[in-house]
Amino acid sequence: MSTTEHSEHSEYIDSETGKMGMWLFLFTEIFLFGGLFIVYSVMRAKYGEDFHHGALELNAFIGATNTVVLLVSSMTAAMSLTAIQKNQPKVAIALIFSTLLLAGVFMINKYFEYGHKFDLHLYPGSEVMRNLPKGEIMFFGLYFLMTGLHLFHVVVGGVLLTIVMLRVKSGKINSEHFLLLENGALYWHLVDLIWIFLFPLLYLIT
Amino acid sequence: MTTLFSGASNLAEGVDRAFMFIIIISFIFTIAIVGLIIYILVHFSRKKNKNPQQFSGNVPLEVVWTVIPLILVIIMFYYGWVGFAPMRKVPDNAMQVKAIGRMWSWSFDYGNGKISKDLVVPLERNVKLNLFSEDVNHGLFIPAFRVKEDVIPSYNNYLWFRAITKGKFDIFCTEYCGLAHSGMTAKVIVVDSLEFDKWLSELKSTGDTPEHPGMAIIKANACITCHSLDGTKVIGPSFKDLYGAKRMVVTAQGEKEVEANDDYLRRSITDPNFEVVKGFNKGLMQSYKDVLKAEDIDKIVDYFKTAGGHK
Amino acid sequence: MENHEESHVTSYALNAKVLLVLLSLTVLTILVIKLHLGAFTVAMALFIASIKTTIVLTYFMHLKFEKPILRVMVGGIFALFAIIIVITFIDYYFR
Amino acid sequence: MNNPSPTAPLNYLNHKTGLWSWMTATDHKRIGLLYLYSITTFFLAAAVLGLLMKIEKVAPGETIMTAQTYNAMFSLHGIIMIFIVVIPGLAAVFGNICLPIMIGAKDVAFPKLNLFSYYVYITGAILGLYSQFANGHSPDAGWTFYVPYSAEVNSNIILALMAAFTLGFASILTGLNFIVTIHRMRAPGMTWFRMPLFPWSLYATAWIQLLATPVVGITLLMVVAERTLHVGFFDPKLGGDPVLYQHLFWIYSHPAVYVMILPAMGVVTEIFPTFSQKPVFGYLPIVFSSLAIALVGYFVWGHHMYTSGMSIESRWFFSFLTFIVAIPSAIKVFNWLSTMYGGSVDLKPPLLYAISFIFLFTIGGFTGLILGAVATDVQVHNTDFVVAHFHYIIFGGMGFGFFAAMHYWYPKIYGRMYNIRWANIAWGFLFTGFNFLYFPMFIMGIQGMPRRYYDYDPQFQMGQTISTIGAVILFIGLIGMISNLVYHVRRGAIAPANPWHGVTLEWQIPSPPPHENFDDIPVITRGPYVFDNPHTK
Ligand code: HEA
Ligand code: HEA
Ligand code: HEC
Ligand code: CUA
Ligand SMILES: [Cu+2]
Repeated sequence: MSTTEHSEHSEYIDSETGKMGMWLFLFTEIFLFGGLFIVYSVMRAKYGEDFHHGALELNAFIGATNTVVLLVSSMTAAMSLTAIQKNQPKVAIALIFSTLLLAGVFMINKYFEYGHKFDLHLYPGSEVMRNLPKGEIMFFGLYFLMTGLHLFHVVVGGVLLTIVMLRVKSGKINSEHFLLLENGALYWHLVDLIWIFLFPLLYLIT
Repeated sequence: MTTLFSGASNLAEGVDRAFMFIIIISFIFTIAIVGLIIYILVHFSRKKNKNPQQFSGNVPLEVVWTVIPLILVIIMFYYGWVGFAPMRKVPDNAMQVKAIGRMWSWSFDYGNGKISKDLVVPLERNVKLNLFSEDVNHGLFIPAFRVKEDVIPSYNNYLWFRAITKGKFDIFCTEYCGLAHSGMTAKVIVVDSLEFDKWLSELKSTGDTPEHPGMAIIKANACITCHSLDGTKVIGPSFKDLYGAKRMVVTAQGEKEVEANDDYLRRSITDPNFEVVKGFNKGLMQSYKDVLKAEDIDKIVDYFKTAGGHK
Repeated sequence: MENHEESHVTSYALNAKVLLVLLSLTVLTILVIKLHLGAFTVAMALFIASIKTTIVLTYFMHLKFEKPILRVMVGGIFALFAIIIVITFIDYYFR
Repeated sequence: MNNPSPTAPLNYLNHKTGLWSWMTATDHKRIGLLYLYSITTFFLAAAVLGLLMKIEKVAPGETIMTAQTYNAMFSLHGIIMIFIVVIPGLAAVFGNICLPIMIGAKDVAFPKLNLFSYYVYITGAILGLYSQFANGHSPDAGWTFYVPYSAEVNSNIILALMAAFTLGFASILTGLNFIVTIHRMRAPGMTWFRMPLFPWSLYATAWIQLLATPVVGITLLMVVAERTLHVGFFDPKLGGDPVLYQHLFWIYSHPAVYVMILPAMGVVTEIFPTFSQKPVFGYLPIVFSSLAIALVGYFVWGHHMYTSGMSIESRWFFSFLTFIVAIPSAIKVFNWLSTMYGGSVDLKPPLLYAISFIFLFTIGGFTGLILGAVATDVQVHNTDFVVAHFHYIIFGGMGFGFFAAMHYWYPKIYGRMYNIRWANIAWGFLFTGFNFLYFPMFIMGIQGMPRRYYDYDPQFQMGQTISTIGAVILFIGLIGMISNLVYHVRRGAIAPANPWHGVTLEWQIPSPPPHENFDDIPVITRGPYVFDNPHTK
């Protein structure tokens, strides 16, 4: 018994425990976005037509590209776990790095997407936006809040994965102790999961 | 005085029956529980009972005290529902009155521009109130009638009743709506039919004068949270007789006197903390520069001008 | 409480296959939308999104290889969320 | 507390000393104490506001404050009491101190996260206070922040919202920590159904904290967005839906009321067996009723909105489920009574508070049923009746539960004993004052006295005055209770390790507990409430 006890107070948290903590945190995140989805669905029921018009303004191509980007990055994140488990730290680093690159691509796409909206003076609080039909104000309000919050998660995930990458490099994360990598990847998959819903709901309304 | 069982509308009976049922059951249980506690404290006190029994459960008992309360609460639900259901079924012949709530007063619109501060209704006639809010949430509550429904902007809430007792009853606002929430009261006056018809025909029509567009904007932005229209000092100075008035204002340079002309008023809205009216606090009013469009501000200033300025 | 529980290793190939499936489902979503199935569209889009979610959860997030308790939790919270939405709509739908 | 008697063996209080060692403590017991001191401070501040409100209402018209002050006061009172005091309350204080010990662990699963959430909590609490004194005027939208008022009024609502958001985050992290702790850290042999019932109630609570809090978090953020960016999710002027706000708010805040009461239920479930020297009656029913309350509690939020213009279908749906959720509470009450029945009952202060808990909670619960029935709620919604309901159930339930816990675990925490006579007298004042304070509000509520009213009709004069007198009596009682506890932290008689002859794990270790609780992790071989040789001297 005392050996297990020892490990709990050592530098590494028991991986099963750490993972469960992460999952619970993800549940919280799901309900955080859940609140937004409730608002979305109610408002969509109320302003179906306006939402459609709003969605036409969005660039479905960028949306689709970003979907692909995130899916691929999700795979590289998953693979990095495989790599570390197989004790191939170099491969793992490369895979995490590509995940980060893809995150970068995602953000650049978002930059252009938001930038375009700003060029049209279409951003929360702008004159243009305030003069739209109410349903469209709502749509763009939700669009900015949901994608903005998602973007925030992408950034956090990116920071987390960067830390993970550095730790793999320094050997702190290795084939024995890879809890942080596992958790980082889990977080990243959540970011992907949420986008899986955001994409059709925001960009593809008919 | 509105006591528990003096309902003055047709809906009171159903509500009061639900009250009675739940209260009686609650009393029985509370007394039984208190009785049992006292019994335990007396009979099983450590002084008397040195040998605690060691049983730790009894399934039939658990079932009993799950099922009996279950049955009781379902009956409670039933009474609650039966008392409530009629409140939502408005008879077709109900007389319609529009009840308007705003910060912090009620008015009752009988149609044709006839607006009253108190709600006068005929005895034994069905009345439907269509609830309309001009600003934030309010709640229209007539305790004696056992009716209440929130008055929420953009929602077409309603309630109805048939008064069965003549008299004067309170109307309260029951949804928190700001500073004078507790002052947002009025009366229902129940009179007999003839008297009511006479009252209605004598009620002066305020005419259908459309509201000044500036006033609409003032209401829409809840300026009247802080500025009264009738001269009372609230958080900010009253709008009454504002245009053209002389003002002592405090600026960064010191105090000076200004006249409330177009420019000053416009500045007061876009940059309220630049010149602060003496006797009021700086920083309370935010700048409305980014909130209101320029033409809206013009309309407000125009309202001040037309609403009768300083005499 | 074993400390060094054998954790499952997902092969690279499986990860790649999963990605392919996800990508084709994305294409499918876009196709469905372009087909203009009317009221059906949203339902279909959400249905496909749920399938994708399940796949990500099972393979990328390793739920398939985790303890059952975790699967129960994940299932539970999605169910809970669904019920909350449904209850909210008891209000909006009947209004 | 950093000043133990010189002979005392090393324990968690004195193994390290100095302010810094407390501020950086990851020991769950120390964090629990940090919470205890912070929460007590905030409780007293908000309680004084409550007293001031009552004094204002002793007579109609302006008595000691203006309407604006009153409105800001009940808002701050509500915000502090709900978000800063009772929601973290028992779980953060006694959950932290006792949970790991009771399941035979050395600490919670993530000690550093635990400390972190304490600081998040403090940040939120300070933000809440700051909103009062920052530029501009104090928030005055009530603790419910109903839109459109909260979206339009020109007071420091944003700060208050951010405070609530931050506090919610702390609450989530605590919940997360506890769930993992319970899943992963139980001592060998402690199966789920050998776990004491206080941890069980914390487990149910933690799930609510974890899953309901984010919903209100995002909702409050949306109100912030509404105020700063003018995108109206809820404000009808911008196309939003004010009732949707209420849905989202109560989706969290109804389950949150069970966050308040479940741990208190857990506490009294520990106290009854100990002071009767008799196993708890109906272990499994109590466990499952906690879980049922947590689960069904998610589906009844609409009972706060019967008059908001919801569809008729949802009104009866919510009413029905509200009644169903009362059943598990009923089961618990009956099981507690049966636990005492046949025991050897020792009426010490903890039991006194636990019994008052039953009484006050029952009254609060039954009036909850009146609120749950649609017809009667139409009459009493947003009146003093509701205020009385939740003070009975929160203050009488969670509050008295907290006092019970305080008197129960006090000797364990400090290794000292308070004065029992003194405690009993203070209880007398508290209990009497309490009923005088809140009972008249039921009657006034039924008669139509609305809540959040600064002023009132002379017809309510009598009830209001009695109520104010009650508040003063209660005030005396509170001072008495607290001074007893504070005074004896250093001066009380040294307490034995197990003064009440309890059988759960925390009583098997020294008082105060050593730094890592157990020298050797215990191996559990039987259920938690086995009294082999009852101590009934
Ligand atoms: C700790 C907090 C707590 C708890 C546990 C409860 C418990 C309950 N509450 Fe309460 N409630 C609040 C805190 C709490 N409440 C607060 C803060 C508000 C106001 C919010 C605001 O607007 O500011 C509120 C408001 C509130 C309302 C809305 C009122 C309104 O605004 O119109 C309703 C309506 O249904 C309600 C119902 C109930 C019910 C049915 C229970 C039940 O769970 C009670 C169950 C208990 C019992 C029934 C008693 C014990 C049982 C027995 C002794 C056995 C015998 C039983 C039977 C025969 C049934 N509560
Ligand atoms: C834990 C929850 C809790 C507790 C314990 C209390 C305790 C009290 N509350 Fe509170 N109350 C709420 C939660 C709580 N309240 C909530 C959530 C609301 C709703 C807010 C809203 O509408 O948004 C509310 C609203 C509320 C109102 C309604 C306002 C209105 O609608 O108009 C009133 C009015 O009387 C009131 C009074 C009191 C009083 C007199 C106490 C007393 O019991 C307090 C007893 C304490 C004392 C009498 C003082 C003790 C002080 C000391 C011992 C320290 C002294 C020392 C120094 C100063 C150094 N409360
Ligand atoms: C939070 C409260 C608040 C709100 C809301 C508010 N004001 Fe004010 N207002 C004040 C205060 C306080 C002053 C006095 C101090 C000052 O001049 O800045 C003031 C001053 C003014 C003045 C100068 C009055 C005079 O007597 O010289 C005008 C005009 C004015 N406000 C217009 C408005 C308009 C229009 C709105 C809404 C679009 C509005 N206010 C909303 C608080 C408010
Ligand atoms: Cu209007 Cu309160
Ligand atoms: Cu509730």
